Amino acid sequence: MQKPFATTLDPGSSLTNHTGTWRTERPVYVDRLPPCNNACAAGENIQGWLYDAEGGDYRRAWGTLVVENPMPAIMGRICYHPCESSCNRGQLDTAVNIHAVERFLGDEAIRQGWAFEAAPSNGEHVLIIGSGPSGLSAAYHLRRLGHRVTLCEAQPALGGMMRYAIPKYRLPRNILDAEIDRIVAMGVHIRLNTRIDDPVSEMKQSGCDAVYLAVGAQLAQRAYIPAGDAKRILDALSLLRAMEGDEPPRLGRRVLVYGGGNTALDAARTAKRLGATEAIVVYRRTREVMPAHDSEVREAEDEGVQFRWLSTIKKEEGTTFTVEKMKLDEKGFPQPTGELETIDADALVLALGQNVDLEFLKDIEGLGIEKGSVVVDSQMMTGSPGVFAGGDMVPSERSATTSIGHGKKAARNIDGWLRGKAWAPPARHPLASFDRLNTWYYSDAPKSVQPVLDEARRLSTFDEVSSGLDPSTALFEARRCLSCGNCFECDNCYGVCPDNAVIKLGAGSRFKFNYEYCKGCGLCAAECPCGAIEMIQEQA
Amino acid sequence: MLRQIEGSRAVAESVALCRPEVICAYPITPQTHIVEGLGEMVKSGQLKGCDFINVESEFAALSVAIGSSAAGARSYTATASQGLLYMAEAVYNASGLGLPIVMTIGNRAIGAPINIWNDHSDSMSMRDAGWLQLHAETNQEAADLHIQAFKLAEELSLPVMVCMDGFILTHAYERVDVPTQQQVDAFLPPFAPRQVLDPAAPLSIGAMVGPEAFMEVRYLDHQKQSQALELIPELSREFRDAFGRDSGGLLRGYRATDADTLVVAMGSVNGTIQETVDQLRAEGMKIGSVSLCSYRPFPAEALRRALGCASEIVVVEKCVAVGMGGILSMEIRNALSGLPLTVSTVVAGLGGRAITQKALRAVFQRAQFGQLQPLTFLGLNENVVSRELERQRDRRHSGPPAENILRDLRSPVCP
Amino acid sequence: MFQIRIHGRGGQGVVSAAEMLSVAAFLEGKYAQAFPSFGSERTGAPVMSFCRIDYKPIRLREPVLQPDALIIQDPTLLHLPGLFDGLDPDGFVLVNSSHQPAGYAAMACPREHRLFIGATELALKHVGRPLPNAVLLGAFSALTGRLHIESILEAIHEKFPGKIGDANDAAAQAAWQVVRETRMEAHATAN
Amino acid sequence: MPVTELKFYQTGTFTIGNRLLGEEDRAGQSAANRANSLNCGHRACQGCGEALGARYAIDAAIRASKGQLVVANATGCLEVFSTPYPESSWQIAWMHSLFGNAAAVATGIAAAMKVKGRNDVRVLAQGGDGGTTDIGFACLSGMFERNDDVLYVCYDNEGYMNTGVQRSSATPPAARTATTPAMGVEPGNRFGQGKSIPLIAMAHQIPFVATASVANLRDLEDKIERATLMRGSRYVHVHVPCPLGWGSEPSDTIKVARLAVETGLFPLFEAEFGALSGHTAIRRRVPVEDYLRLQKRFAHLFRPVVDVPRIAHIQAIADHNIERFDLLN
Repeated sequence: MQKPFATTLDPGSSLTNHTGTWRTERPVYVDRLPPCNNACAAGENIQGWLYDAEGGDYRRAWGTLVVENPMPAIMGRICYHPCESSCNRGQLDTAVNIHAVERFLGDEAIRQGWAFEAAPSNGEHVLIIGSGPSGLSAAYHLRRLGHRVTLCEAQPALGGMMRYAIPKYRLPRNILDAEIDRIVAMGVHIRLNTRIDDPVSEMKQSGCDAVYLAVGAQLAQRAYIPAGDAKRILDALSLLRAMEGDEPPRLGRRVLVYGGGNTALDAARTAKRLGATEAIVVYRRTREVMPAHDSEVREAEDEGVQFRWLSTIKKEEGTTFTVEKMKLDEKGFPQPTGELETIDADALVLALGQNVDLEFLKDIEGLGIEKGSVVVDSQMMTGSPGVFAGGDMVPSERSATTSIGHGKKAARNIDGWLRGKAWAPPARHPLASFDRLNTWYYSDAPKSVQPVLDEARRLSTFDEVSSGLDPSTALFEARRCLSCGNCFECDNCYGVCPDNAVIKLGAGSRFKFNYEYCKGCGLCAAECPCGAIEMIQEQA
Repeated sequence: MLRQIEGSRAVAESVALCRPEVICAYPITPQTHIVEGLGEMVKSGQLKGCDFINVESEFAALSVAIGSSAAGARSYTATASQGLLYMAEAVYNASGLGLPIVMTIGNRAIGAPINIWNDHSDSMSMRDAGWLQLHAETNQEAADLHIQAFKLAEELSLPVMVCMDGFILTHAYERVDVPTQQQVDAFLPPFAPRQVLDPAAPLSIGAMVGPEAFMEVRYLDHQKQSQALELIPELSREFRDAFGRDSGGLLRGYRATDADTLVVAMGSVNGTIQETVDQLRAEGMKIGSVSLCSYRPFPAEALRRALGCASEIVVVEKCVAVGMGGILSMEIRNALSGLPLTVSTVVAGLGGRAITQKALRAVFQRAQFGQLQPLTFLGLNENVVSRELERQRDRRHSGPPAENILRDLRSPVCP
Repeated sequence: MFQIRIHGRGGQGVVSAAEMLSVAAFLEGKYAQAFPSFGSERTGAPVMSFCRIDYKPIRLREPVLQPDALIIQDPTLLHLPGLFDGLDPDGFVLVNSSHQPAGYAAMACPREHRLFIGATELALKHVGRPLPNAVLLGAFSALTGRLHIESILEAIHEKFPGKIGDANDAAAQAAWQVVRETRMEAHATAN
Repeated sequence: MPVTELKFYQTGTFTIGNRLLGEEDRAGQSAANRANSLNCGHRACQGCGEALGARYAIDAAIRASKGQLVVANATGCLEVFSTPYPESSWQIAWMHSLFGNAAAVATGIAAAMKVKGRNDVRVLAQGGDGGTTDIGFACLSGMFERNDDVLYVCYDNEGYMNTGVQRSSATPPAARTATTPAMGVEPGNRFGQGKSIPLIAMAHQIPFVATASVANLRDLEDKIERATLMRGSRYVHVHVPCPLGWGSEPSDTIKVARLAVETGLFPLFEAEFGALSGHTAIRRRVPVEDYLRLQKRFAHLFRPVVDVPRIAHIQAIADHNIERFDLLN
C-alpha cells in the first residue's frame, strides 16, 4: 500500500522523539526509613518482615525478623511496642497491630520448629555474663557472626529478668524456653548457677578474647520505712522471682504495693492471682505521670487492682500501715501535706525500682561508673579494652527490647573489635513521615484486636492474658501495613505516567524510569501511596 | 437499455450500477431526486451491500463519506449550492486526505438573495478545493460521467465532483441509455484503496503537517491532478470502447476546427449553443463551440490546441467573480496568453435566468464583428439597473434594491 | 420539432403531463424532452411545464417560447398575461373547460385547432378525482394527431401502475372518443 | 471479638495494581504487556490529563475489542500532540479529519465495517470538550439520534486548550480563561451557562452513557470496556485536568481530578437507554474550596478577598449533584 506522503504516518513512530529533554526534575525510586523501624529499640526491620508476611510467606517473614531479633514470640508479648505508637497508619485509622503479628510469627516458628543457622566457628571466643535478653541477643548474634560463645548465668535457668521478673500470665514459660533453647541450639556453651566475681580474669582463664557484661539491674531499691515486723515487707523482685520456685509465697488477704512502675503492677496482679482479695497500689504521684504503661494499668484495673494516688507509706506497725497524703507542687513534684491515715494490710511489696550490682566490677581497670551505671562508648565498650557492657547495666531506657538491641549492637562491635576493624552501622534512610504518603489509596480497615481472656479466668490462673492472632487475622493485619517509604509494587507509577516512561520489571523487581521519555511531571511521585519516589533537580 | 427518464433518476441508476457501499444524503434542491432514487433502491433491495445514511447536514454527509472511504468503502454523496458551502471544510479535507469520494453537484446559485435555480457559483466556489470537477452536457453524459468518476477517483485516490445543471438536467426527462450491470462491472473494478483503516495494519491518517512538508504535500496534489489530464481522456476512450458512446474527456469541439469565432462553455448550455452555431453556420458565419467537461484539472494545453486557431473567443459562463468578472474566461485567457485572439466574457443564466438562442445569437454576431464588450451580462435588464444606479448616485440610502427594482418593473416607463 | 407548453396550477399534475407526453413520444421512437418551469411555487399557484418532440436528438435547453401547442389545465388561467405568447399561428390550444369562456378572443390560431373539453368532469367520472391530466392527454392525441392514443395510454400506465392507471386509461380513451366524434361531426357539417 | 473478613490486599481496590493481586483483580493499566495505544514521544504537556485519559480509554477499548479497533479523532490538543508529521504516537488504526466531524467520520467508518461484514471491528470516536460539546455537537447528536454503532469518548478539560485556553460550553462557572478573564463585576466564566452533554446524550435514549475520571481508573476502564462491547451509540465523558489551562501543578493532575469527584462537582454516573442505571459513590467528601484552591483559574475567588458568595454558589452546584445522583451512598 503506497500511502500518501506526510498526511499518513506509521504507527508508534513517535519513539524517535525523546521527550526526556523537557525534564527539569527527575523522579527517582527511594527507600525511606519507616517510623516503626525507626522506633524499634531492637532495631527490627518491621516494614520488611510485614512485607513478607503480607504475601503469606511466614517462614520468610520470620527469617527477616530474626535477622535483628532472635526472640519474636517473647517480644511480641512483653515489648511495649513503641513501633505501634509511631505507626503512620495510626493517623489514618488505627496503628497496625505489629506486636500481634510479631508474636504470631514467633509462635508459628515454635509450632513449625524453625531453627537458626550459626556460621562456622572461626576461633574467636566471647564470654557473656548474664543470660537476660541482652546476653541472649549478644550470644545469638555472635554465633551468627561465627564466634564461639560461653554464657554464664548465676541463676539455675536462663532468661534473666524475662524469667524472674515477668509473670507467667504475660510470658508463658514454654514460649520463653522455646526461644532460649533455639539460641542455645546454635552451639552456645552454657554455665548455669555460675556467679562471676572477676570478669576479666574469668575471660582470660576461659580463653576468651572479649567479654560482654549483661547482668542487668538486680538490686531492689529500698526505702526506709520504720517497721515493727519486717517480715511483712518484701520487695517485688523477690516476690516475682519466688514465683519461679516450688513454694509460692504467702502474702495474705490484703496486700499493699508501693511504687508506680510496671513491676509494681506485676506485683499487684501477681498478688491477686496468689489469692489476695485486695491489692492496693500506693503511689506518691498521679496516674498521668506514672511510669507504668497504660495498657498494664488498664488490665490491672480490669482485674480489680486498686490505686491510692498521691500517697507515701510512713511506717508499719503489725498489720497497720500509716500513709501520708501528698500534693503536687507547681513543678509537679509531690510534697508532704502532714495529713496521715492508716490502712490495714497483711503485706507490703516494695516496687521502687532496681539498681545495678557493681560489686564484681570494682577490680576492672579503666571501667568507669557513673550514677550507678557502667559507662560505655558508642561501640558499647567500657573503659577496659575487650570488656563490653549493655542492657540495664548501662545508661538507657531499661526494657527487654532495649537490652536485645544492645546485645545485637555489642555483638557487632565485639566482632569488629576482634577482627580489628570497627563495625560501621549502615547509614539510616531519611524518615518516611506521614506527609510523604498518599493515603487516598489505602482503604480503611479496623485493627484486629487480640482476644482478651475474661477476668474471672485471668484472676484464678496464671494463664496468658492475651491470646494470639489466627493465620487469617495475622495476614489481614500484616496487610494493613502502609509500607511507608518502601515500594510495594502497586503499579501506580507505572499506570499514571502520561508518557509511558515507567518500565515494569516484574514481580519483586519493582520498576525503573525510562528517562528517554520521562518529562518530569512528577505524577508518579504524587500518586505513589507510600512515598517511595522522590523528585530531584536535573543537573545542568 | 434506452429509457425516457428524469436526469436525477438516470444518475441514481448509474451510481447504483457502480456498487457504492456507503451513500449519505442530506436533502437540498435540486439534488433531492438523486438521493431519493438511491434511497429507494437500497430499501427495495435493488442496490445490495450498501448502507444509505440520512445525515443531519451536508457537513455530516461528506464527513460520513470521508470516514467510510477511509475505511475502504466506495462512498457517494450529492449536494448543491448552500449545501456545498456548508460542507466546504470537509470538501478540502477529503481531497487533502486523498479519499476517492464521488459527489454529484446539482449546480445551483448561492444566496443571498436565496435562489434555488441553476448557475455554477456553487461548484466554482470549490474550484480550488483539490477535487476533480467534471461538467455534464446532457443527462446521458451525467449518467456516464459517474461511472467514469469512480474509476478516475480510485485510480488517482482523489475525490471527484460530477457537476450537472440543476433543474435543466436534474429535472429534465430525456432519453438515456442506462448500461447493464455486467457492462459497468467490466469497466469499473472493485475499490482497492490506496490506504485503509484496518486494525490489522494500523496507520495514522490525517497527521498535522508543518511548514517543513506542507508545500510538498500540495505540490504532490498538483501533480496528481496533472496526471488526471492524461487519465481522463484515456478513461473516456476506454468508456467509448466499452459502451459505444462519447462521454467525458477533457473537452469536445463542435464545428470548431475551421472557426474564426469559438464559444466556450460548461454544461447543458452547450446544447443551446450548438443549435445557435448551426443557425449561424447556415448563415455563413464561421463559428464553432467547445464544451469544457473537465474544469479541474484545468486542461490548459488542450484548450490552447482547440482554441488557438480562432480569432474571437466567447466564454459563456454561469457564474461571476463579483468585482473581477468571468472566472472561466480569466483562466482561459491565462491558457491562451500570447496568442493573437480576443477573449470576451458572457456571464449568462445567473440564478436560473433562461439562456435563449435569440440572446446567444446576438452576442455571437457582435463578437464576429469585434463589437462584443469584454464583459457582457446576457439578458440584463439595463433599464432596471441603470435606474437603481442613478438612485444610488442621488442618495446614499436608496432602500433595498430588490424593492426598488420591483417598483421599476411595475412602473409604466418600463417596456 | 414540436413544442408543447402546459399551463396549470400546482398540484394539477402539470409536470407529470409533460413527462407522459415525452414518454409517449419516446415509445414511438421519437426524441423527447420534458421539463418543468422550475419554481418554488406551491399548490394552487400558476405553473408551467414544457415538452419538445423531434426526430433527432434535442439539444435546445431554453424554455418553450414558441409553442406548437398549449395545454391549459384550468380555464381561470386564461386571463394570465402572456399566456399565448409565442404561440405558432398554426398552433393548437387545448383548454379544460366545458364551455367557451372569456379570454377566448386572445387565441390567434385556427378555429379547428382549438378545443374546449370538460376534462375535470370526465376525470371525476372515470378517476373519481378532479385530475384533468389523462383526459387532456387523450384529447391532445385526438386534437393534434401528434401522438397515438396507444402510446399515450402506455405512458399513463407507466406513470400510474395498477387501478389508478386503468382509471386514467379509461378517462383518456373517453376523451379521445369524444374529441374524435365531435371532430367527425364538424368535418361532416363542413362538407 | 469480630474479625474483619480478609477480602483483598488493603490498597488493592484503589491502586492500579498490586504484586499480591491476581491479574483479574488488577487494573488493565497494570499489565506489563498493556497496549500503550498512545506511545512514548507524544508532545503533550507535562502531566497532561488528556494524554493519560486517552491511553486509559483506548487501551481498555483495545482490550475489550481484542485489538479490533478503529478510532476517529477530532481536531484538538490530543490530535496535535499525537500526530505531528513525521511522527505518530498511535499504535492503532486512527484517523483525524476535522474539528467538528469526528462523530460523523466514525459513523462512516462503522457503516463501511457493516457493509464489509466486519462485525468484530469496534469503532470509537474521540475529541475534546470543544470538538464535542460545541463545534461537533450537531454531528454527535445526529450520530446518537441514528443510534450509529459508535462509542464516542469525550475528554473534557473544560476549555479550548489547544488554542490557548479559551472558554467552551464545558467551562465551569467562575473559571478564568483567555476569553473569560478574571475581571469586572463577574470575574471569570458567568454562572448559569454551559450544558451537560451526558444528560443531553441520555435524552437521545442511546444504549449507554457514562461519566468517568482519570482519578478513578478502574471505574473508567470498566465503563469503556463495557461500552466497547455494546452495539449502537454509546457515550463516555471523561474528566481530564489540564495543568496549563487550569493553572494546576502537573504533578497534581490526578489529585485535582480526584477532588472534582470527591467534591461532587464531577459526578460519576451511568445510564442505559436514557435512565440512570448507576453511580460511583464519593469516598471522602471534601468542600469545593479544596478543589478550587489548587487551580489558578479560580485564584480570583480567594484573592484579594475570599469570594464567599461565589464559592457558596459552586458548593451549591456540588451539593445539587450529590443529591441528584445520590453520591454519598
